[in-house]
Amino acid sequence: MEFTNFISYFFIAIVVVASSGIFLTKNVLYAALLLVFSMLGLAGIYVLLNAEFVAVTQIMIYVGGVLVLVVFAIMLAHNYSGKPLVVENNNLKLGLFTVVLFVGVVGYSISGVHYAVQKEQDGANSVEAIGVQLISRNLLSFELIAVFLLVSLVGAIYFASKIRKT
Amino acid sequence: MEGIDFNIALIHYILFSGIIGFVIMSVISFNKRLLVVLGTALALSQCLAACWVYGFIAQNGSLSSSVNWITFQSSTLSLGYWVTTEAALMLCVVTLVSTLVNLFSSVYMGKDPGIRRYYSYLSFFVFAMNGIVLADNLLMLFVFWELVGLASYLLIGFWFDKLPAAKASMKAFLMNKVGDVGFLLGILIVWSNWGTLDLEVLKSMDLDFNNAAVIAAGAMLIFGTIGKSAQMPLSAWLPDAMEGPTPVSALIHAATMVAAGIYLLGRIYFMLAPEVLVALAIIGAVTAITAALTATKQFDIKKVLAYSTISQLGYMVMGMGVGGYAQSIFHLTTHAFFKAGLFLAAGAIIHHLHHALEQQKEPVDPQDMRIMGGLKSKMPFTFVVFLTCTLALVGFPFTSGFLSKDSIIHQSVEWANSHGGWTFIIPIIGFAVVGITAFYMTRQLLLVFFGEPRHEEFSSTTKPKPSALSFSIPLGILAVGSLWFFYSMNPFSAEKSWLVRSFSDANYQYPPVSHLLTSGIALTLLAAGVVFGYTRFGKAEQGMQLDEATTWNNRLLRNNWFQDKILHSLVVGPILRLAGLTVAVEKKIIDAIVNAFGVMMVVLGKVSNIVDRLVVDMFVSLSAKTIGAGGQAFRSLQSGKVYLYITYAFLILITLTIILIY
Amino acid sequence: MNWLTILIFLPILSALVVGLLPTGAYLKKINIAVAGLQLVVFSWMAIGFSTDVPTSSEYSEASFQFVERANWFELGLGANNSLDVDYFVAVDGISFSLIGLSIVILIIAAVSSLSIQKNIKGYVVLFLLLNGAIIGCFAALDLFLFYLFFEFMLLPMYFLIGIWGGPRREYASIKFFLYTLLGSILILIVLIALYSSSYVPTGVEGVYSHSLNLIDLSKAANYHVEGLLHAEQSGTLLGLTWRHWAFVLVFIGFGIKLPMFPFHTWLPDAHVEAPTPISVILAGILLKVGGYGLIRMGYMLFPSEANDLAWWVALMGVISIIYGGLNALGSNDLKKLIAYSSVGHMGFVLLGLASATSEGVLGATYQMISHGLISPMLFLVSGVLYDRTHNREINNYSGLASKMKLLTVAAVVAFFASLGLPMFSGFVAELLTLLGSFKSGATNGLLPHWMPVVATFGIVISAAYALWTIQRMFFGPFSVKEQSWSDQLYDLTSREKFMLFSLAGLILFLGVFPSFLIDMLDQSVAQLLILMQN
Amino acid sequence: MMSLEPFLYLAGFMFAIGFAVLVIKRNAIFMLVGLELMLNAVNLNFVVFSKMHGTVEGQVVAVFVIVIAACEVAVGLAIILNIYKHFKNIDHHSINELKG
Amino acid sequence: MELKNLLENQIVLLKDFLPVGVMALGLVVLLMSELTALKTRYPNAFAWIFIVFFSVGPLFVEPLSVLEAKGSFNILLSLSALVFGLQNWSLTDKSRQNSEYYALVGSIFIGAYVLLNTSHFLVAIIGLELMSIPAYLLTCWNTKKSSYEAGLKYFIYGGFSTAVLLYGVSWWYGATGFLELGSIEVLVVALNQSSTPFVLMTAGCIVIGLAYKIAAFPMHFWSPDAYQEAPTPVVGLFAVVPKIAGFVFLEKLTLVLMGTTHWQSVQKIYLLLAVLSLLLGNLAALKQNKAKRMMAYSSIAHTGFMLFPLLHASESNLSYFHFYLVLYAFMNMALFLFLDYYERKFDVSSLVDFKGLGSKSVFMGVLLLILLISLTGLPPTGGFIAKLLIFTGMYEGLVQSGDLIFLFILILAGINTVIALFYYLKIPYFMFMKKEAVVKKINPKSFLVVNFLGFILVFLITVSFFMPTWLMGIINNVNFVQ
Repeated sequence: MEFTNFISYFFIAIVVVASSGIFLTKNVLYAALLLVFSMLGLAGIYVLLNAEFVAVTQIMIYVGGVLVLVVFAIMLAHNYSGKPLVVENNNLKLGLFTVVLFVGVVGYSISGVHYAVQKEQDGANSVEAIGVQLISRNLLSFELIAVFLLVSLVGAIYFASKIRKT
Repeated sequence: MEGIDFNIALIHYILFSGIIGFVIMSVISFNKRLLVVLGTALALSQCLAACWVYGFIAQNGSLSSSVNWITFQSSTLSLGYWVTTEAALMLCVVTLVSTLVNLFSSVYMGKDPGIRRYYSYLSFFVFAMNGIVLADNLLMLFVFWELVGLASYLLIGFWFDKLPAAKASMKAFLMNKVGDVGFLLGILIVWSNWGTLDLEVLKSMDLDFNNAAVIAAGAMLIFGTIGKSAQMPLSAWLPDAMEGPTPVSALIHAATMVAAGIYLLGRIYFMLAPEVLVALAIIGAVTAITAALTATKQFDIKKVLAYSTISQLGYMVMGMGVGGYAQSIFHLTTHAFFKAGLFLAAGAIIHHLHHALEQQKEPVDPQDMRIMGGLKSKMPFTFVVFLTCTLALVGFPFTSGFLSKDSIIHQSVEWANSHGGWTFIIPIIGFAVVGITAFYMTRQLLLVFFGEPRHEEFSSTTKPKPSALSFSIPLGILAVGSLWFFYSMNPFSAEKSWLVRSFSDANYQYPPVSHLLTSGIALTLLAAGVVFGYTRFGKAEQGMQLDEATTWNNRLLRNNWFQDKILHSLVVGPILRLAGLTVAVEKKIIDAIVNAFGVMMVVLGKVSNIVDRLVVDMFVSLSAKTIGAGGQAFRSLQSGKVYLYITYAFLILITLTIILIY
Repeated sequence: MNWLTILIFLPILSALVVGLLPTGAYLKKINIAVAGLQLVVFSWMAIGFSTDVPTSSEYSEASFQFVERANWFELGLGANNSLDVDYFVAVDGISFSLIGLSIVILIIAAVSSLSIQKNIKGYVVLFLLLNGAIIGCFAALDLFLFYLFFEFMLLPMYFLIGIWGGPRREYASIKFFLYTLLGSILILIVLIALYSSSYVPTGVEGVYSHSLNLIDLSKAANYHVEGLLHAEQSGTLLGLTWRHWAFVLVFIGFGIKLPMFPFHTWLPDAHVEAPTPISVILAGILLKVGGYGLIRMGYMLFPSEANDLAWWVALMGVISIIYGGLNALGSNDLKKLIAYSSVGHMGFVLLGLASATSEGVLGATYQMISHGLISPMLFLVSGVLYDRTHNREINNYSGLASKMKLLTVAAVVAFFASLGLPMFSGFVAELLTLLGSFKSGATNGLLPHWMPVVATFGIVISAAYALWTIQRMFFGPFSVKEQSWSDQLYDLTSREKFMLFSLAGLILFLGVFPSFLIDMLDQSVAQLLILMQN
Repeated sequence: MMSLEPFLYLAGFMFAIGFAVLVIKRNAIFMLVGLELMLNAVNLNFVVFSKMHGTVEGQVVAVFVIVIAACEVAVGLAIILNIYKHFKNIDHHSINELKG
Repeated sequence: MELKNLLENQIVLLKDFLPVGVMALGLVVLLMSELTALKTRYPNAFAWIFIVFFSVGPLFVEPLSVLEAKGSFNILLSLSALVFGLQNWSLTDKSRQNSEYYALVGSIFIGAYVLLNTSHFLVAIIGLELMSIPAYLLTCWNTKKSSYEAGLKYFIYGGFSTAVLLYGVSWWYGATGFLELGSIEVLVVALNQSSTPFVLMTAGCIVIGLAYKIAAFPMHFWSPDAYQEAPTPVVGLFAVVPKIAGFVFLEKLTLVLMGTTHWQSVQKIYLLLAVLSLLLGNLAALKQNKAKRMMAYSSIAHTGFMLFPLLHASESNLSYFHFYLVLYAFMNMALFLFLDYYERKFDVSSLVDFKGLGSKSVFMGVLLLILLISLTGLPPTGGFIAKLLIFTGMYEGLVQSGDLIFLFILILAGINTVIALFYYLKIPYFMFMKKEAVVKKINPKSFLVVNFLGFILVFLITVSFFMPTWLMGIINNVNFVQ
């Protein structure tokens, strides 16, 4: 079991480094790229927790779709403004204070949580289980997410058309 | 018996004819002649009815009847009559004097445009006065007490377009009101302790005098007298009341209204505890002496008579105080006649001077004695009347005044003997007042009637047209009324007077001390007063300079012991300042405190600003984001920066969870 | 058809009808006609009204007349309890005479509003709504209905002052609305406490319901044991039991309406800015609603608590008398002076109520009616002057008597009635109140003796400012601030004469023959006192 | 079974960092990045708990959250680019015309 | 094969979400109609489609039995959809003539319907998102600089609170293992085992997420800007639809939390939210001079008012809460209907523009006055009954729990009513008491539909004063928690 512990700590390290990197960097592009690394780290963790399907969706949708979109937007935005990519911090002290406070509260309360039953994984392939779940128990949310996708895309496209007419 | 119902009907007539007269005369506008005839006839009929009632009462004792005014569960407040001999006597006096005044003012007020209003007010006054006389309970007494106050307010302020008259009427009513409030408190005490205000019932209860409530009630009730009969603390209004027409002064401020105070004492005499009587004696004496002294320095003919009235009223109150119940009432009756006579005579003089001064360019006050003089030859009849009434006032033998005044002095000497010690001051003051009265009356006689006429206008005119009949009849009757025989056969002994004997408590008997001693002292003092007066005012001009000299006592007495100034600085001034203060308080403080919303919002605005600045600036040196003025309240939170919103929200919620955890 | 319901809904329906009619001066005539019709109905009811209703140990439907009770709605609140509110309208001596007073004042105000020119239709509609709300308020015996009419009066009043008022009308009207609303919020809280802890047995065995009916609430048996307002409820807050707190809230709530000392600051502003007919109604009727409400909700539902706190109620009354008097003495605006005199006079109502003696309470109710006649007359006098010269400063006029004879007569009558001269109704009221409050010191020991004594000083102060005003304005030589006024100061028109002298006649009648009104009040006051004494 | 505690702490940490980025950085796109971080932290939580409870429901939720996040980003960018067109810069901190 | 029967019982479960299907169909039809030239021939085509699919359709499809069971709020949603459709009936503004506008609004209704009727967290979150995303877009609909700014703020705020909500739900799932709110006993047992701070944190996060939707105090910052910038009919939706859905779900959450032992401290969170939003709402509204912004703050105040019954969620308190919610919905629908009418007819945006309008449109002026009186809570209107019931609920809380907090709330609510009167009266004050010399352009078009609709709504509100039983009857027989 030694190996899995090592791997898990490895991935945790990647994610921690990447996300703190995002916080520290001033450049938007670096932030986007660091986000990619943290996403990949997370995908690895998912695999460890044998949630393969989630890992795959994570990589495909998040890394593939969303971040590409973000990078594309950064490029588009900055060439319009001509301003440098660098961005200063603002509201640092108050923000930090709130974050530290939040971490304190969460840390304190996590220790008090009592988990429900701690059952052994039944080994079934998670992809097939998710598939069955999607159709049977969460059929409603499955349909709704479809409507949600439709609406947000319609809206996004409508407003995207507005950008062009400058 | 047939007699009683008839008499009660008569009493109804006497009382209500006044108010009916008031209504008729003020609503229907008669021409002058008809108005005068109607007014006088009405008064005369009342007088005859009163005498008839007196005759009836004299034979078979008191008469009473009452009707329920307000009835509620447990008790009732009623109005009714309790006609005793004093009541009947007073009734006759009031109605007689009002008839004479009505007659007199037909000419005196002849040319005045508001004569209709004048006659209706007179009739209303008689109605109110009769109400007081007939009242059988304290409530009715109080009701008519205030109505008389209203009547005097209207009559003093008759010439309302003259500012001093308006001010005088207000002053009169207010000072009466202060007295009435004391009276009302007395009624409250009586009602709360004995549950009834009916005098006959109260009398039958024979309340014992060492019960605190009785003393308190007595003390409060005499306040009414002090207010109405212008006793010492509240006597400032009577001299100013002279602003009203002279017949009014004659009727109201000499004979009837001011006497109501004494009559009230008579009515509630059975309730007055010894301590209260002593107080009365002192107040009476003090008033008598101060008013008499003031009278010596007055120049206005009516003011002299006004102060003499106050002094005589003080005398009567002193009489009551020393136990001379019957003597005071007797003096009240006689005083009504000769004082009314004096006032009407003064009225005739003023009327005459008024005619003469008509053509004068610059306004001269017809009432000022300094311009008079030598009228003896001009107005002989008025002089005779004036002289007889003065003699009566001074207490010269063979006059009614002698009988009534001396009886009071006897009583006070008698009282002082029985009480001893310091109480001897009262008779001494009594005697002193006799002397001073003699002095100022002779001063007035000399200034007005003797010596050469000082004003060139009079000397030149021919003999004045003979005084109208309507002047001479009243003056004549009043003059005769002030002689002795009308009251008792023997000019020297008062107790044989039919009037004194007819009083309800017949056990009055003449004081044992030698009657002649006190009369002797009184007469000598009288003579001294006359001689002193003659020496001082033999030659009028020299006397007048003496009086006008600005020595301290002249100023003191001319301003009636500075009562007006004291009254203003001690009472009127502070109340007005207090009123000004409350208005200021109202504007600034009360409005601000109670107007909570403005304050709350401003406070909340401030609080939230402080919190806002504290929380934000502590950690972040924000750019010069100015926070709006007080009313900005939470708007400053709404600073438009999204990140601020989120941090605020999150911060507040986290701090809350921490608080809740502990 | 119950006469009371007609009296209430006649104006409201006619308001709706007028709302549809085209605007025009004739609407003001309709306004007077409606009020006249109400007077006819009222006098018809007065004939039928019996003044000797037997008093029983507890209030019951028998102690009221012209009773009309119809079920309005049962609001199911969760499973077991329901709030059942019914349209319960009835009248006893006090409320019947107050309705009579309001109808008279409404007629006078309708006649005096003939001088209104600005958008007449809105004015008449609001006037009629106010009319209906007032009558409803006095007739309602169900707290919900009472509260509905009590609040429904505010809106028309707000607009009537706000649109047709004087220069600072907006401020005055919003201040009036906010003060009275704060008062009514306090009353609402008590109303809720009452019906939540009421536990009235309905016909069906074992089924209880919450009710807001005044008669049920006045009986101690009808309260739920755990409810806060149960007689034996022991829980206290800051030393006072919950029932005492309820009385305090009701007292403050209605104290704001009957302007009591600390909460009276809205009255002078509202009066100074309101147009004459509206300030006649405000002074004549709306102040009485405060007093009436205090009697109904305060003294009828919490009699023993009222006695415990009688000392404070009387204290507030006495302070109002003195404070009102002094302020009147100090103010130089005629309407402000009359407003403060109202604060003073209404202080007597509190003093009388607190004394819990038959004379005292009778004096209080009598004072409400007599003040309801006197102060409108005073306002009409000031209105007559204001209509001519648009100026109310006392010092700007002097010697008006020589120019305006009849106005002077009316003013003298009004001012002397207000200072309590015997022939007028003010005297009877103040006499009874003082007799009662002094006697209460001796009999039930509620009020100390010094309070009526201080109240009598109040009378002297009121005499002072009344006479001083007459002397400054009416007597003395004629001189007016601006010369242009002297020709405008013509004497009373026939309309003004009708208004002033009908009021004067009523004041005189109630002053000389009080028994006519006292017999009517006597029984209901006795019934109230039975509750307060045991 | 390896203990799942560290993952939960990691999720907490990521959430905090996401919040920090959201609040502190002056750029709208940084805000989006912060949001993504926070949502990923939530996903991690869900996956960890679904493993703990042995059911698959947590993972289903995680998938849905990813989809929602994707749509949000799409809509967010649409708005941001429009903002950008009007304000000529992307720094959302200085956009505060709407006051009060 | 078990897949097939799995599918069958799921279909049964889905049956009560059939209306969502109808609405989804509506969306598709709307988007398709964009292609056809329908728009040119009849201008109101989209409004017609919208009404058919979003207000009449769902009701029609819903089986009657289910409707009684939990119908009142669904009916309310359909009613507000109807009002929205009619409000945009004779619309001249070009930008609102396209189908995207109606599609986005339609999806808000879908989201609201889902959130209203579900007690499963995941479905709730998706419903919440379905409501929020279109809301961000609709706020920017006027494509003005300020509306984009408002949209961005709304978006960032919404994203943040969704993330927090999800975080809370994840911990809730962690602790209890269930995402269903249905089985209260199991959840309560699970929650009782965890420590109070944990439950506080979890419940706190979830409540923040929902508080954002109902615009309670800490999470209200977006609403004034969004209300000011979004097109007025949409603002009418913002004030009604998400609030109803958010509150109903919050109520289901409260029913669970009330059972736990930690309820005493969780109640404090509700208390803070309620008191601060009531106080802030009223005080900030005093200083506003834009009509819609003032109404945003007033709706925050009403949110605070509606949170009070949840503090002591006894059975009667909940029926008061529903009564107030339904009445609040009617009042706000009517309010924004009137604001829209005045905006389109007299181009009114700030309070001062109301000057002198009282004489211009007396009918609508009087109706608006009655409505504002009802919002303040004065007797002759339904608002009074609602306020009275909330006060009764507080009083019962005081009696039953003996906790003096309720007395404090009673007094605070009383004072706030008076403050509310102050700013609600500003509009009639300007309308009736001030005279306007010159009125800006008056849109000659007759607004018959809008007037009639306004009259119906105000009539409904006043009738509910005189006959509150009909409204309470419908509410009472609806039991929410399946």
